[in-house]
Amino acid sequence: MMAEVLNVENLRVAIDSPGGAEVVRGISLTINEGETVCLVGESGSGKSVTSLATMGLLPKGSLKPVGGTIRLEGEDLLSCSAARLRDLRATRMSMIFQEPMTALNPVMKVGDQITEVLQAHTKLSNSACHAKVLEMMEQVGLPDVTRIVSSYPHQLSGGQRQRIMIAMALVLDPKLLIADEPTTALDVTTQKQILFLIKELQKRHGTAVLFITHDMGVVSEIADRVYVMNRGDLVETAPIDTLLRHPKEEYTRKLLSAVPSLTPRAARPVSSERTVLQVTELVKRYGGGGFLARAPETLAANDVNFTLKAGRTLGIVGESGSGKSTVARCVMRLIDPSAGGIRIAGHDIATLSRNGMKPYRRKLQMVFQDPYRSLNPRITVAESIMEGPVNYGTPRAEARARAEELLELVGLPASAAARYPHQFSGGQRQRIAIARALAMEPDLLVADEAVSALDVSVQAQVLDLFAEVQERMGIAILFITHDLRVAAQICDDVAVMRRGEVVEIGDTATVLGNPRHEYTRALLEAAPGRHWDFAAFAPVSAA
Amino acid sequence: MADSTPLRAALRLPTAKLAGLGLGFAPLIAAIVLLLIVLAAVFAPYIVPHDPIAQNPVLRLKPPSADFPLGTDAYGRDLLSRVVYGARISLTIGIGVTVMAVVLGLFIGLVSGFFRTADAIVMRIMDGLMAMPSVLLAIAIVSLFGASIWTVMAAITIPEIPRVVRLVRSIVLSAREEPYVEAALSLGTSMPRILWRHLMPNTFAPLTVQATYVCASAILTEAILSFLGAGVSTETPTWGNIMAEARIYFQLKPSLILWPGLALSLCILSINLLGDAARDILDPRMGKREG
Amino acid sequence: MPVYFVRRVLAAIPVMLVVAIFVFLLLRLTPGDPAAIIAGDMATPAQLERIRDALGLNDPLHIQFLTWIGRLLQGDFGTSLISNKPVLELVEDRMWPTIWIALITITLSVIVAVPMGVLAAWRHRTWVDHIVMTFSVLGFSIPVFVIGYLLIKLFAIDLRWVPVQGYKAPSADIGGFAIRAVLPALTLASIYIALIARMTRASLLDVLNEDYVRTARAKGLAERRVLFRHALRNAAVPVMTVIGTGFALLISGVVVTESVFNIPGLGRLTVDSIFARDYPVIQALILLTSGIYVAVNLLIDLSYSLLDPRIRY
Amino acid sequence: ETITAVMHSGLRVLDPVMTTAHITRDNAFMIFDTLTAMNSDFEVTPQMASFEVSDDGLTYTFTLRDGLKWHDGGEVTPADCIASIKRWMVRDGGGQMIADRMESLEATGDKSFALKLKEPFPYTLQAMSKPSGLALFMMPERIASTPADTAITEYIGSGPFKFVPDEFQPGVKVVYEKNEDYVPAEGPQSWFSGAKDVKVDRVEWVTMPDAQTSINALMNGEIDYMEAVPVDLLPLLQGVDTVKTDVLAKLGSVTIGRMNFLYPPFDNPKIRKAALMALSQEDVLTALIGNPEYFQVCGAIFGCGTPLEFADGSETLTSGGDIEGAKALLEEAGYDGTPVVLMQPTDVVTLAAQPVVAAQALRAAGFVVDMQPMDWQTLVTRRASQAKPSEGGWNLFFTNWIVPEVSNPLANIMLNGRGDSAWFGWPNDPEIEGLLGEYASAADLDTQKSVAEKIQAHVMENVNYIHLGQYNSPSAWNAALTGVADAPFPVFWGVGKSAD
Ligand SMILES: Nc1ncnc2c1ncn2[C@@H]1O[C@H](COP(=O)(O)OP(=O)(O)OP(=O)(O)O)[C@@H](O)[C@H]1O
Ligand SMILES: Nc1ncnc2c1ncn2[C@@H]1O[C@H](COP(=O)(O)OP(=O)(O)OP(=O)(O)O)[C@@H](O)[C@H]1O
Ligand SMILES: [Mg+2]
Ligand SMILES: [Mg+2]
Repeated sequence: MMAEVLNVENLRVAIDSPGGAEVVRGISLTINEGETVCLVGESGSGKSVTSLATMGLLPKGSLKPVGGTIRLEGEDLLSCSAARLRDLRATRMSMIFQEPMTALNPVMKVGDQITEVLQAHTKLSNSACHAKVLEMMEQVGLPDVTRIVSSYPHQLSGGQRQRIMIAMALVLDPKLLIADEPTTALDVTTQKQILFLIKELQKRHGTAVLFITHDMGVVSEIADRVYVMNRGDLVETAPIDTLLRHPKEEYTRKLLSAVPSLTPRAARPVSSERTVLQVTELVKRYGGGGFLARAPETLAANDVNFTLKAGRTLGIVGESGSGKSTVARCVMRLIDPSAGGIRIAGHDIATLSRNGMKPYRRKLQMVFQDPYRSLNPRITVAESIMEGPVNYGTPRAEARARAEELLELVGLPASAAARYPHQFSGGQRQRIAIARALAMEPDLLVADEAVSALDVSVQAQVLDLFAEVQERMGIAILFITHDLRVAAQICDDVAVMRRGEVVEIGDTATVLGNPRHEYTRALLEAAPGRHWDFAAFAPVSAA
Repeated sequence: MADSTPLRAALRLPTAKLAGLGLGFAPLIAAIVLLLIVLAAVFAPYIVPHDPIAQNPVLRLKPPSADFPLGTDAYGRDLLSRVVYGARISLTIGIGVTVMAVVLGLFIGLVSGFFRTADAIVMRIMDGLMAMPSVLLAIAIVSLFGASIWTVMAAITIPEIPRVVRLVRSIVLSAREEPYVEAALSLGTSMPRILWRHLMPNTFAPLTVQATYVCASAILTEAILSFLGAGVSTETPTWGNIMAEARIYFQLKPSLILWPGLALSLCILSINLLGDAARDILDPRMGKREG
Repeated sequence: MPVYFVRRVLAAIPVMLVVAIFVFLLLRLTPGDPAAIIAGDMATPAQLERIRDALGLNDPLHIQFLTWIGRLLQGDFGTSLISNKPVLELVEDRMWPTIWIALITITLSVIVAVPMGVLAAWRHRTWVDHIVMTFSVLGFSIPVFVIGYLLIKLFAIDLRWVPVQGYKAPSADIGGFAIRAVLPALTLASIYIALIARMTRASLLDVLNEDYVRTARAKGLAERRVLFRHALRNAAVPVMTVIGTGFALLISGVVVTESVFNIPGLGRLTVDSIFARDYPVIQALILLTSGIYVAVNLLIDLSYSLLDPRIRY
Repeated sequence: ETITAVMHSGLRVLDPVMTTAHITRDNAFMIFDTLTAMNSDFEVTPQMASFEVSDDGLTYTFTLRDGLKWHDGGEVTPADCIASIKRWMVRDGGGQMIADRMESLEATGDKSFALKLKEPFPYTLQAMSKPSGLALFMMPERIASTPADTAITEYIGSGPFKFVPDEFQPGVKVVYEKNEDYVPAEGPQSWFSGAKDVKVDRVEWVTMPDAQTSINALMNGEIDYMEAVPVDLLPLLQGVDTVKTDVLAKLGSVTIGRMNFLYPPFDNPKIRKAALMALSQEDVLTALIGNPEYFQVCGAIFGCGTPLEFADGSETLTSGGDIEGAKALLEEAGYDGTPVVLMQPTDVVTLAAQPVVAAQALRAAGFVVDMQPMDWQTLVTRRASQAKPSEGGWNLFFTNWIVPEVSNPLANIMLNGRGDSAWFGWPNDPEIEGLLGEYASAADLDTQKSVAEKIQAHVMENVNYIHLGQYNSPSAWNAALTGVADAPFPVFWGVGKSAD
């Protein structure tokens, strides 16, 4: 057995107010040198709090440890002084945060941000510092380090920024590296590179890694051992293989079976030949023009063509920035397409004015990505759902009754109608947003990353809801996602986008099961855990 | 992204907000002081010992006595009565200016935030108004229409409007990018209704804070106008003109300036403290601050 | 950058035009007649009329406006109706005292207010925060002239550290200038300090919640470095903005301060001119102060890109 | 040696013919000289010129004394003086009266010139020597030939001080240098007559908008002289041994109220009288001045302490007002409640109190008073308006004069009764015009006095204006100053500064 680097015993963290609830209720975990331990669990289960407690970075005045011990190589972190903690950070323990976009100081050159760590903890000369920084940046695989060292964060891509974070965390060779969802914000290809990098570095330095994620795919690829948390409690711990094959606890089983499979579901029969949406040669350019200033132009969608029939789901997949949302917003006419046609039941709406759009609005509805911002927080749920029908002349009482029905349809009590959005969880809100869209009885529902913000168990519920509704109402769905697993489970057809162009389109089984375009293949390659079928607790059968 | 979301939701509850704020006693004391001042203003006729404008030259500049608890001013008028009555006018000016500036600013700001075409013109005019030194503008306006409390109010309001407009507009500009506004758009909600129902409520919290500044600065500006000789008539006691009239006695009879000054400062201090508290309570980002 | 600069300068033109029209109309609609002040108490109606004619005040409004704008475009601000001096000359004399006092005030305010705001934000919701905020609100709630009088009483009369009033050009006598500038600058700074300290605090509170501050702490940096190196610079943009918009407040405060401390500056010139209805002077002054305001805010906008490399024009 | 003085207001207009503003006149006395001058006994004495009146009273011959030079070095000639007199005559009331009667004004030699009249006008020398209103100053011909409606742009005089144009900041600062070439006239200094002996190198007038600042500056030795100290603030200076205070303008000033004769209610003489009866000089003066040592209840419209001091008809004013009488008279006159539009200047300290006190008294008598605050500039514009009070006109305002401006019936502009061309308020009063004519042609002092008494009685009865009493403003100066002299307004000749 290797040396124990981190030992957390019976840690309890509570909200820092009289009688504040405990958000972490007695968890214990250990990590050994060179080991990667994953901490999983659904959102809000206390993963981040645990890691912050270890770093001594719990937000002052709102959370405080109330029991237990955290030992880093035997030294008790909860009882040591603030100065001592500062000394330990970066030298013995480091942390990488989730959002590479915001975790770096935007007004400081990235090189300086790494140098700072050296200056704070070592007595190296300036030139030695500089050399060391360059060396570290090379180690994390950054290209053209001499340029990047004096760049500002906004001049780097997300993956590059995350590499800077890693360089910063590892420059002093800490014993412990905590990575709190370090790749969630990155697209799959970049994610794959970063995971590989961490693994590499860990091997080289023998670092103990505590890796926090809710992506079981990632877990299956990197973990040695896994801890599962639920609502502040530690549910289960086991080596990765054991956990995936023989989960002991009910909660773990539930979590694993909620992970959608990459294997496309069986094709559904075509129920209707009615074409709801036809997009032809759609082009959207952003920017350009401008008074005296030349705004740079982005070609966000280029020559996009597809048709969608009633009762069918078309998925659009592709990595971040590939133009998926742009297409959706053009279809919804929230933005004006630069060229091309958009036909709704045969009528071209691409150039209609705001007023001209009005009759078509009710046929088109959208569910937005962010469940927290797509509902007006100041308006009751019922009012939100009624808004559309009332706009089109439905009497209020009738609209209200319909709203309650719809709430029940999406699995919420009718009594929820009088409440406000903040009183619901993310999954519930997304269901409300769906109910709102359905209230208009649309022919076409556009869902732009409608489930990406939800954790797997909630995600599964919402996806089921989509399927159910579609079956019942025969709505056509344009489903936008970057998650191939989700696409595989819900779409009849899939279009793959890259840099504004559709590179491959066809039925799901063909596109995902037998990709022809190399980009599609690369995407599938990068999907973490693609060899494991979580729901079946077994590797993907060699099909 | 999903980090601490249940918490953020919890913080939307006003009760939870109040409980967790720990603002100290300051806002409470401020509220009490302000309430007392308002009550004094409302019931002024019943609580003052003398007519605030009745002069008695023989009794000018007398020190405090049983009959004149704070002494008398240069016309032999009772200082206490004047200060209490002054609360009436000063508060009227503060509140009147605030209401006018907020209502007009809100309207103009909403419209120019949402309609690009109106925006360019309206904002140029607002920039122009904002660039002009407000006190000088006020003096000019007061000279133009005569120095009644209405013109003084108008004169103070006009330079405040652009500030409110800018605030409202900036909120509208960012709020109109919110998905729920897009959602309303795709539900076929009309423009005016989107403005009214979805955008305007966003402005309430920051406007409340801004309003307290406007209110405080209106009361102060009135004092400055009086100081410069462009204030309302001495027959209408305001804290500003009481102080302005008393300023030459600053060294000989400081109490003449002390009492109205104290009332004014307490009032503005309270308004400001309440404004700060309002910001802390209403600011939706407070949730983030905790997490 | 140059393109942006040109664009901003061009954008200032309509603003200044709005100001010009507004001021012109306001003045001409205002009762008051420079002829009356020139003629004095014993003037008869006929005398007033003759003076008005001589000053061109009987011309139709649009003619007066066009004449004025036409001359302005040639750089001619006209001559004072009352003292007959060219407006430019008058303004030049009076401009420097105001500019100097304003500069000192801003410097002083920033030096005092920023650390105050940082302290309050860092010790958010502790007694330190409450005290700092209460003091800064106090700066807001006492009329400028009262603060001026108090300072004079204390430092000039009782302690006799500085003169009561007056102004000396720094070029002539730097010591004399400094000693006379202290009190007016302090007086003016009271509002400004309040404004900047509050904005620093608010903006810093936002920034302190940012991920990169957490990152900085995770690096084991000293708290001082986290606050001043990482947080403050990110919080600087709104603070700069408030310094710019607060400039308007400063100009208003200047009017009073110049009276109390007898500084022959622009503020008093403007008030005097308004009371004397010296149209060419008022017009020029308000255009000038508005122009300064616009220019200051333009500079501040440009400074954003120094503070924040993400902002590029 | 420099004397730094804070004057009552800032100097902006420099042409003494353009305005009657006191500060412009004060400035003119520094840089210009006068032909003749008035001494403290109201007597006309030679200054630049000696004079002779022919027995028939028709010819006035002036002979310039030797050594007179303009500041630019030129000699003073009769032509200069004639041009100056002519320019003055266009603007000054007294000057116009002379012009109306003038036969010729011509040089009679290198040093002398003569003014010939068509009919005797005993007031001639008084008018030419009066120190206030529009005083008659001598300028070089090239400057004096500027039309009277156009302001002069060069300030070259022959007076005891030279104006320093480079250091002039309108409204802020005026600087004078000693005129080294000045040859003082003979005789002791008395008011504006006698020797103007300059004892310092430089005089600086600075303006301070805030009286308290001035007082503090004086106590700190930052300034040497303060023309007008608010009486209420005198206690601050008393007991400060580096500062002396005294009333220099012994005659002082009067404060008056003027009604608009064109519109109700004050087109009715009875209602005017009722208003007069309601007012009390003591109340007004107490509110205005405070300390009774510095004001004088005085019923004489020509001023107490002047040769024409009569008190006829002033009983109610001087005895605290007669509210009851006013009420009765108002009723009798059938006052219908027409509001009295009372203009109140808010930015002039010496005029702020009168309207406030008057409003209370008038209300007590039953008047409806609409007091409208405004800045002084709005007031002076509005008082020139003959519109209805409800449409931008007015009914009543107050102002102050120094006593020499009202002490002579012909100089007192408020007595003019020629309707539209009269002073603001525009009384059409043939009766007083008759009396003024009588006064103008009165040959001797006794006749003048008896006519003046009739004028006094008439003004009180007809209420041409309301005389509200007389007051003094104390001045204060550094104890190191010597020779600070009594005069209706400050003069800086004769003033020295002792070394310490
Ligand atoms: N500053 C805070 N004050 C009070 N409660 C907090 C705070 N931060 C987090 N919590 C609460 O602690 C619990 C655990 O939160 P934590 O951030 O550790 O969840 P997580 O497992 O990291 O979730 P996610 O996967 O969404 O990141 C949650 O219920 C959250 O609401
Ligand atoms: N309003 C805009 N102005 C200019 N460029 C834009 C705008 N919106 C998007 N873009 C650019 O257009 C391209 C496509 O963006 P889009 O939002 O459609 O991508 P996406 O596929 O939805 O990505 P993601 O998965 O990150 O949501 C990107 O390069 C983006 O930067
Ligand atoms: Mg987390
Ligand atoms: Mg998108």
